[in-house]
Amino acid sequence: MNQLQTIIYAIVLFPLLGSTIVGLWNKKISCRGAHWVTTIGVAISFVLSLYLCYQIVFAGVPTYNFNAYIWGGSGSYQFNIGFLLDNLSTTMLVVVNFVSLLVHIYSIGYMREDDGYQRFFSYISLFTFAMLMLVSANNFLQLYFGWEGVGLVSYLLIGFWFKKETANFGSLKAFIVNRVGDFGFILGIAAVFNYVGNVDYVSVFNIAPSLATQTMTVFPHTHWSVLTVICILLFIGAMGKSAQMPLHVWLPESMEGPTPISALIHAATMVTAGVYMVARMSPLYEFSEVALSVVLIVGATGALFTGILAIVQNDIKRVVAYSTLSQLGYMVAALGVSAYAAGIFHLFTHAFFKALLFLAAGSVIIAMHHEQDMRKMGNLRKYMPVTYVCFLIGALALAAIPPFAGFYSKDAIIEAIHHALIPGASYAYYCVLLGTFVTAFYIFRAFFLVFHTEERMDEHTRAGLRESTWVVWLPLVLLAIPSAIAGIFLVGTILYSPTGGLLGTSIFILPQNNVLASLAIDYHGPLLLALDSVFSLPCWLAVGGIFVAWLLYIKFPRAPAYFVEKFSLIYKVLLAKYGFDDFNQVVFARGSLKLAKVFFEVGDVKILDHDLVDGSGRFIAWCSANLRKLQSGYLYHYAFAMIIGVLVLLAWLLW
Amino acid sequence: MISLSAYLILSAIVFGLGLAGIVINRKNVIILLMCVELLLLAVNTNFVAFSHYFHDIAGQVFVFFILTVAAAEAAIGLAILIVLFRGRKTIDVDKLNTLKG
Amino acid sequence: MNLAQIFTDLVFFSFAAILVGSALMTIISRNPVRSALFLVLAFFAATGLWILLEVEFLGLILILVYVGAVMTLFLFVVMTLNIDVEEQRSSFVRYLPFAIVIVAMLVILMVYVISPGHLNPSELTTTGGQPVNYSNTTELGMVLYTDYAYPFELAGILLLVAIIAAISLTFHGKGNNKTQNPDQQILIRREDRIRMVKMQGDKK
Amino acid sequence: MLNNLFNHYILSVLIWLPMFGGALALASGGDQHPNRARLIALIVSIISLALCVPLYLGFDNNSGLMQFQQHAIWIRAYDIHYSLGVDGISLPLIMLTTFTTLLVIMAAWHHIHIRVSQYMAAFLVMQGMMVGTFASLDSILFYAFWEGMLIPMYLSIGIWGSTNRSYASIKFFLYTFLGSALMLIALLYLHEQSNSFNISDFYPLKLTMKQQVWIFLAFLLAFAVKLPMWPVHTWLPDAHTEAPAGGSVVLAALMLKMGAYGFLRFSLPITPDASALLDHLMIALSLIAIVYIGLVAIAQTDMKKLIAYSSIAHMGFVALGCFMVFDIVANSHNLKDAYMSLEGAMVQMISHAFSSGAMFLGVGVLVYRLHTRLIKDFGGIATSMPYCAAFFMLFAMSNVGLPGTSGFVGEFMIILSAIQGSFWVAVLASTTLILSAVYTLYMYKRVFFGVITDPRIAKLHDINYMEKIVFVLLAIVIIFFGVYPAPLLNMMHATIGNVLHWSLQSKL
Repeated sequence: MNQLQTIIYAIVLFPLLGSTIVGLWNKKISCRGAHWVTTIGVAISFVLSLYLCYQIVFAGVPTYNFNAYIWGGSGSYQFNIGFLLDNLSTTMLVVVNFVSLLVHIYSIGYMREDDGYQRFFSYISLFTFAMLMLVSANNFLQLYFGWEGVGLVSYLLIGFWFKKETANFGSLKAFIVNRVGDFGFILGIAAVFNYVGNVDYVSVFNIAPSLATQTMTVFPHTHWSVLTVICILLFIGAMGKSAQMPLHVWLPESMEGPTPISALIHAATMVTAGVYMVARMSPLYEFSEVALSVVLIVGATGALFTGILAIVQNDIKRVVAYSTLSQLGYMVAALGVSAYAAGIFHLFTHAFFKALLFLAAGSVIIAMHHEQDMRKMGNLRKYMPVTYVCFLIGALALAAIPPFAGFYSKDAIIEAIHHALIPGASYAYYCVLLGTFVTAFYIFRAFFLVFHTEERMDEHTRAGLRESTWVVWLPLVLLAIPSAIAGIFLVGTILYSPTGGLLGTSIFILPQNNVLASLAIDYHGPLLLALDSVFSLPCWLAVGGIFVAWLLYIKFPRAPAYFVEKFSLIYKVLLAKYGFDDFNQVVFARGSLKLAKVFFEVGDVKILDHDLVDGSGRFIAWCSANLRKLQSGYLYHYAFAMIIGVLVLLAWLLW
Repeated sequence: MISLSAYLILSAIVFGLGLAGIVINRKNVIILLMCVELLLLAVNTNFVAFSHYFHDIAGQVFVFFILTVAAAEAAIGLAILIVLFRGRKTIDVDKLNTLKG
Repeated sequence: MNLAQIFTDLVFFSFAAILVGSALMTIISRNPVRSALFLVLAFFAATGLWILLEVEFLGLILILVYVGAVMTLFLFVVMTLNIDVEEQRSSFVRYLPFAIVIVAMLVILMVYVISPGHLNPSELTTTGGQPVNYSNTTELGMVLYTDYAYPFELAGILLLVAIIAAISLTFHGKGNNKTQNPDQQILIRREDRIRMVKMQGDKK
Repeated sequence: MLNNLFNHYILSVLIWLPMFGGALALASGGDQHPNRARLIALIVSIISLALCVPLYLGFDNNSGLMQFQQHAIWIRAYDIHYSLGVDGISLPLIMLTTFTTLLVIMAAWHHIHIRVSQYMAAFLVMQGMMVGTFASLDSILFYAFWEGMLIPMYLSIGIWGSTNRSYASIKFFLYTFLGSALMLIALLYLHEQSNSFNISDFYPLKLTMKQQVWIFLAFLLAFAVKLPMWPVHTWLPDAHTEAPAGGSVVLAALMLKMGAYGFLRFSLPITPDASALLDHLMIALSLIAIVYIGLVAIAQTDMKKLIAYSSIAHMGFVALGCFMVFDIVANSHNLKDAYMSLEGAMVQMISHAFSSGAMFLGVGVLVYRLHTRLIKDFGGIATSMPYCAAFFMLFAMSNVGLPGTSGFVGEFMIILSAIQGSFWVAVLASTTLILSAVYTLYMYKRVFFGVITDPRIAKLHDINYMEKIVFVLLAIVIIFFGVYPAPLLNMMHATIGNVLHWSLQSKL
């Protein structure tokens, strides 16, 4: 076992260990013990992943791919558990561990008064473990393990306050919608396996080019490219996990969980698993233009339309949640135009600023005694200066104002889509372009409503308002720094490095699809890029969004109500989230329940059980009830029957 | 010379009468038993007739054993009848349907 | 047709008529005692027919066993049971057509069997009687104690079993007899028999 | 010498020791001394489980032949032998049987108060019978054990069951008996053809297509009822619901496996051509079980019924795995590709035993405390019984097929195999991902989550030490086989190869 092997084992197992210890002995271990054990576990993991990342990315250690053990085998097939340590996975390890560590620290303060304190820390450590397994996998099996593992913990954490009916509903919905995605995902894995005979990345990627020309028959008399089918099926999984339309419905609901969870799982890490997966599978997606188109259109649609929904939300966490949906749309759209690096870059920056926004929102929520409605806030900057500044940084980053982190990644995405040639790119371009305006508008709407304007909270709450403790604001500050500056430092190496940069060779792009390369020609350093953008459309749209938000909520506070009245139909559609929830509820939830009832009551209970099974019993009973009448008990009847018998026998013999 | 057929027809008639007795009798088990004796008599007559005309003594041996069995049957049948009467105060065939299904 | 033959025919037909007639009376008479007596008559007629067939031993056995033992037993039981004669035969007419049809069918079928078209017994038989010095009893005895010795023993056992069964069925058990129980008698105490009663008149 | 003796008689000991133990438990007296019976049962089942260790260690994974064989003449006149042996299919099932019985006995420790000795005896006898079924090499011996185990199960439902027990027990008995009667006929017919009752002598037998189809159908009815397959599954919800917790566990964990074991041991190798002919029928029935029954499970209001329906859906996967092989080989022309389908079916059998058994025990824990099985009577259990809720969550997740639990392994292997046969079969089979999540977690949500509405629930005590041991054991195996199923798979490679060899060879 060499050093890298030991390190990766330690990275994934320390969080698991912490989780197990706290989970199994949660009664014995004190609150203090619980957060120390898990936080130290994740901290070790974080430090080691930094080291690993340094080794692989900067120290020039070659990509390391190894199998830990044979999971199982059958016939000519073999499944392994193994790790692939390359630039992409190690950087992801760092991001995951970083956010996770901060969330651990933050939760010490946030969850202080909760009954399930130990349980909570056990869960988030377990989540970290599953997420690390996901990103470090070298095969689909382990990927799927991590994939479902994060889904499980997400389910558990959304339903963390299991006495709350909405939380239970949200968690169930999240798990089931994710399972719909996984349904596609496992079929994708099965399809990969069917054509490759293996689920290891390396062998799959080696065979991928040859699969591009093969066709399969999904519906009779149609010939689909194998790779397209595989990629779309896998993407369905990503749609579930990364909350792409129409499988996005679970993410807003998932805000029922504690806020750190929203930051860790539903903004920074788990929901980006889909993006990571597609980037990881770039050697497959590159060969299927259809699949890329699908990815692009789904992503771009989500980027715009879920963003619009954020405008009408009043719950601070929901605003951020819809913003997550929208940003995920950006990432996915980037993948669709083969700008994987841009997608991943946005994933990183988004992880920072969105975690920041969530944690800041959480900080506000604690201060407001778990009040999440923005209409009851206002002018909080007076009470919570640190949170205020951090939220502002996050909002600026989200709105893609140069030179904050979000700007570099989002700008790259928009430009990449602008330059892309694949079908659907022009539609996608308008979506993402409009999206920038919408993004800036809704986040600054929230910002103004919370931190500016007059104070709308009640007296009791106002009396308790103060800045959160250091365990809460420290992570905010630590996240605010990368949210502000990560873009400047990373943009060159991730996006425009001629040698592959931070992501190295992890990502495979066909030369004709490589839009980022064409963008790289115009790239002359991060600051120049920021300056240039002052003259670009996206930037103006973003600033315009902020300006409109200022106009509507600070300058003319009565204007929003006027617009609501004026466009009440649109407002209603938006409030109803385009009707996705109602549709799902009516058609899928209630429909399947009704179908199930019909199947059970008519199919099983009535036809099979009552008519056929009990029916056969009743038939026998009926027969015997009739036959027993022959058994009259009278001697002469029997004698008579005998005589008849003799007669018949005689007649038959004589015939 | 009386033919074998004459005997066979005769015993057929007696057998039929015995059967008819069982069918028309609904009141008295004793008469049923008597009818059974009639049936046996008819059968025995058949045996005897065949034995005579075929010169085969085995037929008579059969009759001998049938008589034995008939005697035993009558004894036990009547004993059962007495027990029955003791228990139910009747030997009316119409009322003896305890074994009704 | 010689005289002997006519005589034989006469004997056969008269006995046959008696047999059929008495059998008929057995099943239709209202009184079981009369039925039994008619059955006895039927047995006598059958005996006559059997003797006509040179089966003297069995014929006599029929009389001895049936008339002497079985039918006596029947009569005995009929009288013991004291059945109300009057209420009988009410359902008789109802089932009569039924019985007639059945009997007719059966008889027709049987006669049909022995009709010349099918199984013509006359063709199969060796006519003519036995030799002059023929002894039915001897012949029967010869086979019964040699070839059929084992069934014969079994028949004996069967009869024994029948006797035991009949007795044990009709046996009333101990409850009815009037025997004394000495140990109960000597265990008697004074208190069981005498009760001292204080009368009002004793006061004085 | 000792080793030799051991090798010959270990299976007999595994069969008769529990039966003897059962007799001993019966003789230990009535309910005045329930602990005697409990202790006897516990010791006997621990010894049985311990005996499986040398059995496992002595088993040669590389040989597909029957091992630990024992032969004796049973009924000379009819050439019926008492022959026992294990191979890679039966060994895991035998170990599963002893393991499950131990759990059942421990779970009954505090839950059963009436006729304790008889309860223990019933389950010990059942264990012996089931081990006998799995270890029989002679078809009549197999049949005798097969039918024999119905009796203690019938009694356990009929005596310790809940309100509607007599209906359920009779339904169970008649249903299974109907199927097995036809199996007996098929076995006798095969004896007629081969002049032997030895199962392995049936394999090389040449049979015409017509003969094969009839034999296949006769076997099918027996095994389909046991498995159970749609539409002959309706006995199962009733039997499971009415049976005591232990009875449900044994039913779900072991008896259902008999059906699939029959497919592997009889249907496939004896009538390969008929199986290949009718495989689409079987696949269709399996898919109905997965999709239709999965939906039916959602509508359940009774926890045990829900788990029972989920069992049917999971066993649909087993049947699917068994009968996908023909399509797979037809598509790939490589016998090696079919291994995974059958092994997936085997793994699914084992893992289903763990997850459904565990869930039944979990429900048993709740039913014992609240005397109701209806989902609506519960709510908020997680507050008063956190440990129970945690374990149940793990078991539910195994039922849902979460990777890392044993429930995932079989489903994964079968879906991966199914797509090699047909894309759409795989699609339909994969719906279980959604359906199982819906019915299991929907139930979990209603039972464990939410606020406590019933004051009785607020006063509940969490699981006691005995229940905890049972749950911990189950949790360990569920996670172990989820993370590392290789030992289980290695055990059966050679035997599955054997089965495939016979199943893919025409006998016409």
